[in-house]
Amino acid sequence: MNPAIYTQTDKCCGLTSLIAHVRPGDCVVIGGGLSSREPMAALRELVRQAIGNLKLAGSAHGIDVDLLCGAGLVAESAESYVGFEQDFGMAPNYRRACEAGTVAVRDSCCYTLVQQLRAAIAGLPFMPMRSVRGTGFMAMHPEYKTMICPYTGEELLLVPALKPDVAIIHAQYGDAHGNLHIEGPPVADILFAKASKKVIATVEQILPTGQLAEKGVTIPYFYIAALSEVPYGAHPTACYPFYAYDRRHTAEYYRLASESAEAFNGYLQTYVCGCESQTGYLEAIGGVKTLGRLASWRQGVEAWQALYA
Amino acid sequence: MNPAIYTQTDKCCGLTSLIAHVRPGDCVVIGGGLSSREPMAALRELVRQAIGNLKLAGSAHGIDVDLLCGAGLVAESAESYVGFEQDFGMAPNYRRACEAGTVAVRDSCCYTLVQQLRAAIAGLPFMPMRSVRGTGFMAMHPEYKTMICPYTGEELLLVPALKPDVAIIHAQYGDAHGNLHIEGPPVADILFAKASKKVIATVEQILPTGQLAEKGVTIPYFYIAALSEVPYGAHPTACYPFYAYDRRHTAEYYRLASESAEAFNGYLQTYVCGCESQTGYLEAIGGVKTLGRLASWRQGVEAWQALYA
Amino acid sequence: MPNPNQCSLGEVMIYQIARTLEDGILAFHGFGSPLVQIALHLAKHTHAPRLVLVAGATYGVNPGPPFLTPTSNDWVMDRGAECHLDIGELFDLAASGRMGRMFLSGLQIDRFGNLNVTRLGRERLQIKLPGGGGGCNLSCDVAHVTIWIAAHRASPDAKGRRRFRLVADCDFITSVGHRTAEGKSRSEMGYRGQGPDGIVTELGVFDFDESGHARLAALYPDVEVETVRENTGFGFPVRKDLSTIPLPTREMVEFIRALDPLKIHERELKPEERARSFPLA
Amino acid sequence: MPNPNQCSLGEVMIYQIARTLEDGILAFHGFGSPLVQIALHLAKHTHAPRLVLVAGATYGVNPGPPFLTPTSNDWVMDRGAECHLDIGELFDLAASGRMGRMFLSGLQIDRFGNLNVTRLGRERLQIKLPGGGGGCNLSCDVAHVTIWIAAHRASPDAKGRRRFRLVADCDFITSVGHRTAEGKSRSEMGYRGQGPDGIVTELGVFDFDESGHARLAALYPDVEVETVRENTGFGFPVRKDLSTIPLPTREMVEFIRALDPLKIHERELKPEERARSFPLA
Repeated sequence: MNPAIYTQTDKCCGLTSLIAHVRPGDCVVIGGGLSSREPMAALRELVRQAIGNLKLAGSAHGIDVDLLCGAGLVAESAESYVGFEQDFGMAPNYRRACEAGTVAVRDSCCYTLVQQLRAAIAGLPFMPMRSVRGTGFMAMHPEYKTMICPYTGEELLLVPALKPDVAIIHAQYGDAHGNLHIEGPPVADILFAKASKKVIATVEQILPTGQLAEKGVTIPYFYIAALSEVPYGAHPTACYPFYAYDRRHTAEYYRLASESAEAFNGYLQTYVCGCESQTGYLEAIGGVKTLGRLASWRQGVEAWQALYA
Repeated sequence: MNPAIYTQTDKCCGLTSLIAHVRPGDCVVIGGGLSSREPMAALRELVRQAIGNLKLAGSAHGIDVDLLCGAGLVAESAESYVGFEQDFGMAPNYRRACEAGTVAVRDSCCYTLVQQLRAAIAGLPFMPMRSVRGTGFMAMHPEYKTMICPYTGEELLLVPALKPDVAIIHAQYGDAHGNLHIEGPPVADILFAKASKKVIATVEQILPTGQLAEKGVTIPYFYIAALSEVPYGAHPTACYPFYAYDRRHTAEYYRLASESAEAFNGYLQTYVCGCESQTGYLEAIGGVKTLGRLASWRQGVEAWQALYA
Repeated sequence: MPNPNQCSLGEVMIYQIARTLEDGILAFHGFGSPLVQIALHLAKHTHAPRLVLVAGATYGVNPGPPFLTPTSNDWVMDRGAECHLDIGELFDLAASGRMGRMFLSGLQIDRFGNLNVTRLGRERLQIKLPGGGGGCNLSCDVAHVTIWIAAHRASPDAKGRRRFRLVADCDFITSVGHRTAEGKSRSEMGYRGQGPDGIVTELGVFDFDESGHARLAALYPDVEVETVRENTGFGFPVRKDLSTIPLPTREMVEFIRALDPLKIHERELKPEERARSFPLA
Repeated sequence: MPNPNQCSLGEVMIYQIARTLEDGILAFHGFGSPLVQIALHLAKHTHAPRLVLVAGATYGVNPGPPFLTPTSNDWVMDRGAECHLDIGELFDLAASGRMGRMFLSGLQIDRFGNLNVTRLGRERLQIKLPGGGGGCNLSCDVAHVTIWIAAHRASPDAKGRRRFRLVADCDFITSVGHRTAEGKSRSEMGYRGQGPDGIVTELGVFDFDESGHARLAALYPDVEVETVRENTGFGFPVRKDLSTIPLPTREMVEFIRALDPLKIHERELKPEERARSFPLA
């Protein structure tokens, strides 16, 4: 089936309706990367609605994928990295799930993912590339094929198109029509948006279309099926210029996730299932005091640095 | 040979040195499109230096390609369109040269060009695509190949990488390091820049690097071998926000080019070979009076419309 | 000059082209095609408000140009655009099946909807035409194609010969219709798109029959079937329910006149056709 | 705390990594690698001013971060960037032969420079590692690779067993060195890049001999060859001109301390290694 385009005039909806666009078993790609601009509020709602059996693909991720693994929603992971970098280390829930065999390990690599998305974007069955041959990924991915190049005689790798069912993206700004403006590194979000059958988005602020056009549209509206205004929707990851990475909250997450699956259930109860909405969540993480702390990066390098000390 | 990167601190030079980067027989791609942001001053200098036997590739072009054909510098054209649209019609010098057989006709199509450039950008020997099979372009391009897709069993077209020797681009702004900022539609300029062995650029204004970064870099400096500040470097095509398309001058060009090769030599004498520099050219086209007229689009829709009446 | 109760041929053609646009699709007009440019804006203004209108040359989406310019890649044409695509993204949208309709023309149009904008002369190049831009790619990939031409009428020259624009076979196939030069169908070729479903000319409107052959479907009020036959280089079937084309409303022609005060679209028409006029709907 | 006439192991390692960078090339550091992040800035500040420094995660070019952050995709790391790439462009630059050097590490590093960051356990998955990001692709494509690891020393456990990080063969090959698991050379595989030309550890520096095997080339002043042998899971040749690694200057360590006031780079070091100190050059 060809990917659709979305042309409704007003695509704004609540987080509950937004997440209802995801179906059990879907191949899902998540925007942002590492500790930045992850659509965490949307993922928490996914956990609340318990939409599971998901197949994930992506490049460099951390708490987003770990959260979904900890909630038992993931059947397969084709991520290229899932971890907390030098900050905290390996991803506890992700590791547990992979090692227990509940998540099928289908690791990918960044450029492989890019080429697979590009194939989908151009409506092609595959893309060629040179790398990956000779590594362990060949045995892990029997769907990769090789061919002899009719121009050069060399062996090339073919990787099949990756057409995710849904991309979940958090952006700084959007308009009711669905246009998104992303500030800072777009990571793989633009590729995800174009390759996926549909995009659902949360944004810090919905602006009038004219104002959004002045800022510049990163992802045109016709890729987007629905969007919700969810301030602090990326917390505890950063969404500059609104707020920095909440290292303190992430440390608590990490401590509980590392301790045991049971301890992590406590985290889920406190911060996800126990909070009916984003408003409840913002209270749970410390309310205006926490939010003020995370906005303090604007005060200068010293304040910014203090957030990570 | 792998494409180089260019890291000199100061790449600014005069138009004469800039054009010396082009060698006879080069495959050249020209930025801009139709009546907008064509690097005309650079092309006029190419004519003055009589660097010929060029192979051109591109999408939608007009006076730029026609000028080079009229000056006898073109050996082969793989453009997808060369004309003056509904404004004046077919390209007189281009037609004459193609019909006389001095320019080898190797017409391409926009997406074919895009895929060939993408292959070069990704360091691949070819890119697959679905279209073109079944058209006259197959016989015109024996280098196109077909393959049976190992995933779907369908027939696909393979088009070889296009790695131009040099891309000639005109941008609104640049910095001494070579970063370019293009306002308005980039046409194929970004693809050209990344796929080519080197980029040479003219710009309306050279700005300090910090100021350019604030505007946003369209093409990073390391693709650019050299650049020159040449105000009105796109005339008679438009370079907004500085100046609109000079329809009056283009009409004169068209009249002489249509009349005969001899009449067009008169144009070349008056506006190209007879003007040692861009300053001389600006005098020849009517000096400040003409330049003021072309800037008048800023005064509002009525003034803008008057330029084309 | 325009009679307030009449409309011109150009305005009627624009309306015919606009009528082929469905609401809610993504459609693209190329460059050098003012009749189509205006038709897309007219469709979006009337029956297709959710049309994703992508402008040729600028790749601006849903722009609101203050007036039509004589060339396509002008910032005028881009004013008010909601967002912008680039050349790669635009063609990817077609190749991935997301582009609903494109508009193509040719110096030659053959009975299967193949087009030639590359060259006249089969063995020897007689006339080099400007080239087809991205038409070749889009003719394969886009879901549906509307063909248009404002120069169907092939008036006899001094020796009584007609040089047809609608020909049995093109000298060169720049973009594909329903049957390749080798006689292959679109499904045999595995094209993504369904091909042309109409040809709008200044004499009538064709659709395509099951074999992919052009078939006369409607006539302008001032044109007879015989006139179309005389001016067409191939024989063609005629729909049993052959109709007269619908005419635009006053509001539509006012919209067109406001968008194109310089009458750029008339440059597509032969001078002798510009005199034709029709009553408003 | 830092003795003004001494430098730390981390600072010395940063300098060793920086020394592998040529001027005038385009180099990239991935995420989660503060030693390398700082090394690139140090190189650009000292001997490689024309380095095109592409930051991992943000893809900012030549940024001037006010301080190093504990995670890579932070706007701090992007401040003052001259321009930005995106994920596709960055990897295209490697695939087209324009990236001069990349830095890779692994939980396992084998004698041919293959790396494993995917999984421990051959038949059965024992430990799921975080994954290699784009390292697999880059190990094939980039002109040159520097391997680094700050945990070469494999101290014996309670039973006297050592768990080597430098192993004869990786459990899984995430990124390729000079010989694949099937024994094929890089030229047989047709990789674009030349592969790793050095391994910087906290004990010494290896290069690779003609057969593509790791060879000890230099030692830290406080390390003996025997110590390296004890801590390495494979036998290795030693360069005849085995040298002592050069130490950074005062100006270099001041630069490092200014860039990393939070000592993020020390998180790559084991606590017991952090105590090592060296005289300044």
